[in-house]
Amino acid sequence: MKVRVLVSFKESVLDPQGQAVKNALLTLGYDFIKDVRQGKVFELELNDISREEIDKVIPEISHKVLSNPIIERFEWEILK
Amino acid sequence: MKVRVLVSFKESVLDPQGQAVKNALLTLGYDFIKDVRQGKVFELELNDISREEIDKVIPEISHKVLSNPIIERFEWEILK
Amino acid sequence: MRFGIVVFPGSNCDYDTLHVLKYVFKQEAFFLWHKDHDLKNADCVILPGGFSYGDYLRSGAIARFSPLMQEVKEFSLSGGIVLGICNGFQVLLELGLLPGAMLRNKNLKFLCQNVHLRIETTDTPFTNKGKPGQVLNIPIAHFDGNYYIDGPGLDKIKKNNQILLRYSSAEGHLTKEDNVNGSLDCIAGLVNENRNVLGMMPHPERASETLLGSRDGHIIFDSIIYYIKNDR
Amino acid sequence: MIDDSIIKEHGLTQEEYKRITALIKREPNLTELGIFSLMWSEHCSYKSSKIHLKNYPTSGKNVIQGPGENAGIIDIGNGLAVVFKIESHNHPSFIEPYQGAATGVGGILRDIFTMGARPIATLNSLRFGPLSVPKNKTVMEGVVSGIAGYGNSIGVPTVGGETYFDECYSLNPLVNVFCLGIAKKDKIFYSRAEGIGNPVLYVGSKTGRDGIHGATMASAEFGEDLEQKRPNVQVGDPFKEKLLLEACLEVMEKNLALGIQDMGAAGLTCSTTEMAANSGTGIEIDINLIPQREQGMTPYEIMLSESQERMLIVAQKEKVKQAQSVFAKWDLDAVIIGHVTDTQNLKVKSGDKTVVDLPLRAIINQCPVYNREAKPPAPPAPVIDLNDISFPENYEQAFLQIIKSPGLADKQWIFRQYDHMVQTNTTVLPGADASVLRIKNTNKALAVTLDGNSLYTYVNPRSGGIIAVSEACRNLACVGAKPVGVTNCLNFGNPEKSEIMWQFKEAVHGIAQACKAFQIPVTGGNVSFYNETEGIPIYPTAVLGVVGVIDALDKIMTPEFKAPGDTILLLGENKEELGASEYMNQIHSKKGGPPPEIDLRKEKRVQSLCLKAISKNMIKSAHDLSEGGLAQCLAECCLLGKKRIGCRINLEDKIRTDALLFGETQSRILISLEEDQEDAFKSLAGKRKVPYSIIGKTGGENILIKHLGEKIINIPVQKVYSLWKYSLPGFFKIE
Ligand SMILES: Nc1ncnc2c1ncn2[C@@H]1O[C@H](COP(=O)(O)OP(=O)(O)O)[C@@H](O)[C@H]1O
Ligand SMILES: [Mg+2]
Repeated sequence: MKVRVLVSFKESVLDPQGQAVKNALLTLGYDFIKDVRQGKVFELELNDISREEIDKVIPEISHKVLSNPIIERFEWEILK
Repeated sequence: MKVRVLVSFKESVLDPQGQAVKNALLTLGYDFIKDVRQGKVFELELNDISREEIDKVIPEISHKVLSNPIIERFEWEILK
Repeated sequence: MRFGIVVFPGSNCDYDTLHVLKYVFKQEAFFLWHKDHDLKNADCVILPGGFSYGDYLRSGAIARFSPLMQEVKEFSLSGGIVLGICNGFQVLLELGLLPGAMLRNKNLKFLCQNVHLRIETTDTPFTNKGKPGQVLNIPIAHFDGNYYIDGPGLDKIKKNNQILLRYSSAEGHLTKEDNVNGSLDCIAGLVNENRNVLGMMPHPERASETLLGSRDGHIIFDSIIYYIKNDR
Repeated sequence: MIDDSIIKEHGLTQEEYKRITALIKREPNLTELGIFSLMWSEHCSYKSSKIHLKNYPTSGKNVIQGPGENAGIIDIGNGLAVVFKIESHNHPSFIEPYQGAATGVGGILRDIFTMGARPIATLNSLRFGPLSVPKNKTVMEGVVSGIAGYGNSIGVPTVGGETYFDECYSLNPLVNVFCLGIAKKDKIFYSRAEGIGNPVLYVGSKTGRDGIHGATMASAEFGEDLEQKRPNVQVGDPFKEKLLLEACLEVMEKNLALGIQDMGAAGLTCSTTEMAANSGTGIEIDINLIPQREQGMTPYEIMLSESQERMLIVAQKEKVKQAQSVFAKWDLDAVIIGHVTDTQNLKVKSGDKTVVDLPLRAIINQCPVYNREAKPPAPPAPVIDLNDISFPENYEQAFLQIIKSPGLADKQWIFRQYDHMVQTNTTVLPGADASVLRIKNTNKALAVTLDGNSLYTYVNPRSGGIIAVSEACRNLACVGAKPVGVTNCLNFGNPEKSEIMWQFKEAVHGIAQACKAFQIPVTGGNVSFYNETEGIPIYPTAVLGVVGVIDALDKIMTPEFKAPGDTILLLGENKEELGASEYMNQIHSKKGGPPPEIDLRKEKRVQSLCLKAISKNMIKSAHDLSEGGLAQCLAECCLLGKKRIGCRINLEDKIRTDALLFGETQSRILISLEEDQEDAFKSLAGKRKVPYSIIGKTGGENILIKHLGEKIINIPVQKVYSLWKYSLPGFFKIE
C-alpha cells in the first residue's frame, strides 16, 4: 500500500522558498506565474494494513510527525 | 489555474531525509512503515494560460527549474 | 552546580558547551544520552546546538521524540531550568515547551556571523546579571532561525514579557538589516510563561572566552548559576 | 567475453590489458576487469604523476606519516599530532554542484577520522568561471551551499579557503577540499588487515549503485534506461557521517579496531585490496553479506560502487562484539562480510561461488608507471611588454575596479554560509591571511591556509609552484605561525599531452624546491588530471595547503589596523613587476607573464623577521601582499577590522605608479606598529638584512595614497568598504 502526504505552509505563513522560486521563474520570462508555494511530499510504503487503520493512522502521523501544525497543514491520499 | 508539481529523488538515489523519517516512525512504533521517500511539492498559480501552453511549459519549468534532472524526477497535474 | 547537556545523534555543540561550563565556569557538567531516562540530578538541562537527526524533516523535529525528552518535559514542568541553544531552541519549539515555530532564514542561506542582541528583560533566571537594553555580541549559526508565531501568540508573549533577546544594532536599535534572519519582531530568544525555559538562537558558548572574540555569553551562564545558587 | 570496446570503456589501454592477462595468467572476468580499471586508474594509481612526485621532500623529524596513507601526520608536541590532507572533487561538482561539493567534504573528512583524528577544520579552494555567466553563478551557489550543507551539519568548521574566477574554469570548475584533524600521537590508526582469520566489518550506509563509472556501459546486460536508473551522482548524508565519525572514534579510543579504512573513490575495491596489501595478508569477502540499498545488484556493481559514508574495519575476533555494540549505540549496523587470509589474494565470493580471485600484487604493486613526454608548449605562454602598457587615466577608478572584482572582493557572502565557529577553536576567523585554531587544553594554536595562483603557474609553472609555497608560508608568518607540513592538490589537464605534462613536472619541481628551502615536508596530496573540456585545459592549478604552529596563544597576529596614529611599514622591496597581475587582468584585460620574481632566501628572511617581531610583541598587525598588490593590501588592512581605520601613505619609489600600487612583487608584508617601537624594529630589520620602508600612518576617514608627493588615491574608507563588501552579494541577490 502506498500513501502520499503533502505538507505545505498555511496561507497566513510567509513562504520565502516559494517566493524565491516565483522570482526565479519570472526572471526567466515565465510571466504567467502568479504565485508559487513550496511544500514537502512524503510517499509512505506500508505493510499489511487495513483501509480503516490507514484512515486513522495516516492523519495521526501527518499531524504529529510529518507536519508542524503551527505553521503547516497537510493533505493525504492513497496511491495504490 | 493551479498546477501541482511533485519532485522526488530517482529510485536509485539515496534519500537520507526519507530514511530519517522512516526510522523516526519505526521508533515511534509505527511498524507497518516499509519505506519513506521525501520530496518537494510546488503549487503554481497561473494567469491566463491555455491548456496547450500548460502542457508545453510546465514540463519545461519542472525540468529546468524545479527539479535537478540528474538526481530527481518530477510529475505534475492540474488542480483546477 | 550540575549542568546536564543532552546529546542527540547529530548534536555538534555538545562538546563546546561542556568545555565552557567545565573549564571556563568551573561547574560540574556532563552529557545526558538521548536514549536514557535519567537527568542525573542536573540543576540545569541544556539542549545544545547542532543538527539533531540531520535536521531532516524539520529542524529539531525528530529529536523531540527521544526517550530522554519526556524527562526533560517533566523537569521543566516542575520548574527546572532548561536552556535550548540554536538546535536546542528548535527542539523546544517542536516539543511545545516554547510557543511558535522556526522558518528558513529570510535570505534562504545558512548564516554564521556575530550579531548584536538587546536584552529585553532581566527578570529571568537567564538574564538577571544583565541590564535592560544592554547590547550583547554573540554569534549565530543556523539555517532556520526565522522565528514565527501567529498574532494572538505574539500578543501573549509580549504581554507576559517573554521576549528575552532581540536582534539589534550595536547601539540597540531594531532595524531590518540587523534582523538578519527575518525573525518576527526581531525575536532571538524567549522564555516560557513560567520563565524557567529559555530558547535562544545565538550561541553563548561561542562567546565566553576572550580568545574567541567576545565574553558576552557570560551574562547568560552567570545568570543561571546565580539564580540556581540564590534565587531558588 | 571481454572485447576491445569493453577494455576501452574501462579506460584501459590494450597494453595495460595485456599486462593484466600476463600478471594473472588468464583473462579476467568483467568484475575483475572493473577492479583493475579502478585501481589502475590515474586517480587511484598516480601512474603518470608518481615519478615526479618523488621529488618532494617528505621526511623530517616531526613526520609521523608521509604520503601514502589516507592523510599525512605531523607531531606537534604535547602528545598530539595533526592529520591533514586535501582532495579534489572537480568533476562531480560540475555535474551536480551541491552534491558534488558536499560529498567532496564528506570524503576528505573520512580520510582524516579514519586515522583516529577528530577533524577540527576544513578549508576549500574554489575556481569558477566569471560570474557574468548565469551558469557559473548556479555552479558557485550550489558548491558553496553543498560545502556548507555537509560541514555545518557534521559540525566541523569551514574556516577558510580561496576563491578565484577565470574563463578557463567555466566548463571545468575546481573544488578542492582540505581537512585538518587532531589525534593523540599514540592513538593513530592505519589501513591494515592484520591477523589471519580476523573478521572484516562493514559499517555505515548501505551500498547502492552510486557513482559506478561510465564503465558499466560496457556491459550489454544493463539495458538501455541506464542513465535514468543509475546516475553517477552520489547524494551525501552528513548525518550518517556524523554517526560514523563518533562511532569510529569511540571504537578506536577503546582499542576495538586493528585497522580501518574509509570507502572513498573505488569503494570496497580500494579498501579491501589496500588494507590487505599494506599488511602483506589477503582478504576474502562474501558479496551477499554486503548491506545493499537496491535489489539485484551484481558483484560488479557492488565492488565498484562509490556509495558514501561507509567504512571497512578489521578487528580482533574477541573484540568484534564490543565494536558492534558501539556502532549499535550510534544506530549503525556493523556486519561481518569476510575475514583476513594469508593468501595475498583478494577473493570475492557470492555464497559458494567465487566471483573474483586476484593476486593483490598485480592490482596494487604492478600497475604500470609512466614517464610521459614533457615538452614546453609551443608557442609559449604570452609575455607582456610593459612599454606597451598605458597608465590608467584614473587611479581611483582602477583601484575600485580591482577592489570589487569578485576574486578580490570580500568573501563573507561565502563564508557566512559556513559554520566557521563550531567546536569553539577558531580564533582568527575567515578573512585573514590564514585561519587560526587554538588547541584546547594547551597554549598552542594551529594556522592553516590554502594558496595557489594559477595564472602565475600558467605563465611559468615552476615560479607558480615556488610562489604558491612561499605565499602560503608568508600567510602563516603573518598570523605568527611557523609552517610544519604541506599538502597539495594538483589540478591539471590531460597528462597524455606533452605540454600539460611539462606544466605538471615544472610545477612539482617548483613546489619541491620551495618546500626544501622552507624545510617543510610534503605529507600528501592529490592529483587531478584531465581537467579539460572540448580539448581546452584549465590553467595548471596547484593548490598548496600549509599547516603551521603558533607556540603561544598571546602571539596570534591579525591583518587589520588596530588604532589610528600607528606607523605603517612595508617589509620587502617594490619592483616594476606587473606580469600575471590582477591589475593587468582587470584593467588591461591581459593575461601574460612574466610572473613576479622570487628569491627564496629573501622570502625566508622577510618571514622570519615578521615572526620575530610578532614574538617580541613589536607589531600590531601584519598582512601579506598578494593579488592586487600594495593598494589591495592597504585597503584590506583598513577594511577588515570592526573599526575600519583609514590611512595616509607616501610612496617614494621611483617606479611606475601602477606597478607600485598594483604590482605583485613577492616577499612583502605590510605591518603596523606603535611609533615607540619603530627604532627597535628598525634595528631588528637591519640585523636580519630585510629591506623596509616606512610608508605612512594609520588614521582618518580616507585611504589616501601619494606617490612622489602627488595625490593618487583619496577615497573614503566607507566607500571602498561598500564596494568591496557588496560586490559578491550583488551577483546573488534574491528579491
Ligand atoms: N571558498 C572560501 N571558503 C572560505 N573562506 C574563503 C573562501 N575563499 C576565500 N575565503 C576567505 O577570504 C579571505 C581572502 O581570501 P584570499 O584573497 O584568497 O586570501 P589570500 O590573499 O590571503 O590568499 C581568506 O581569509 C579566506 O579564508
Ligand atoms: Mg594572503
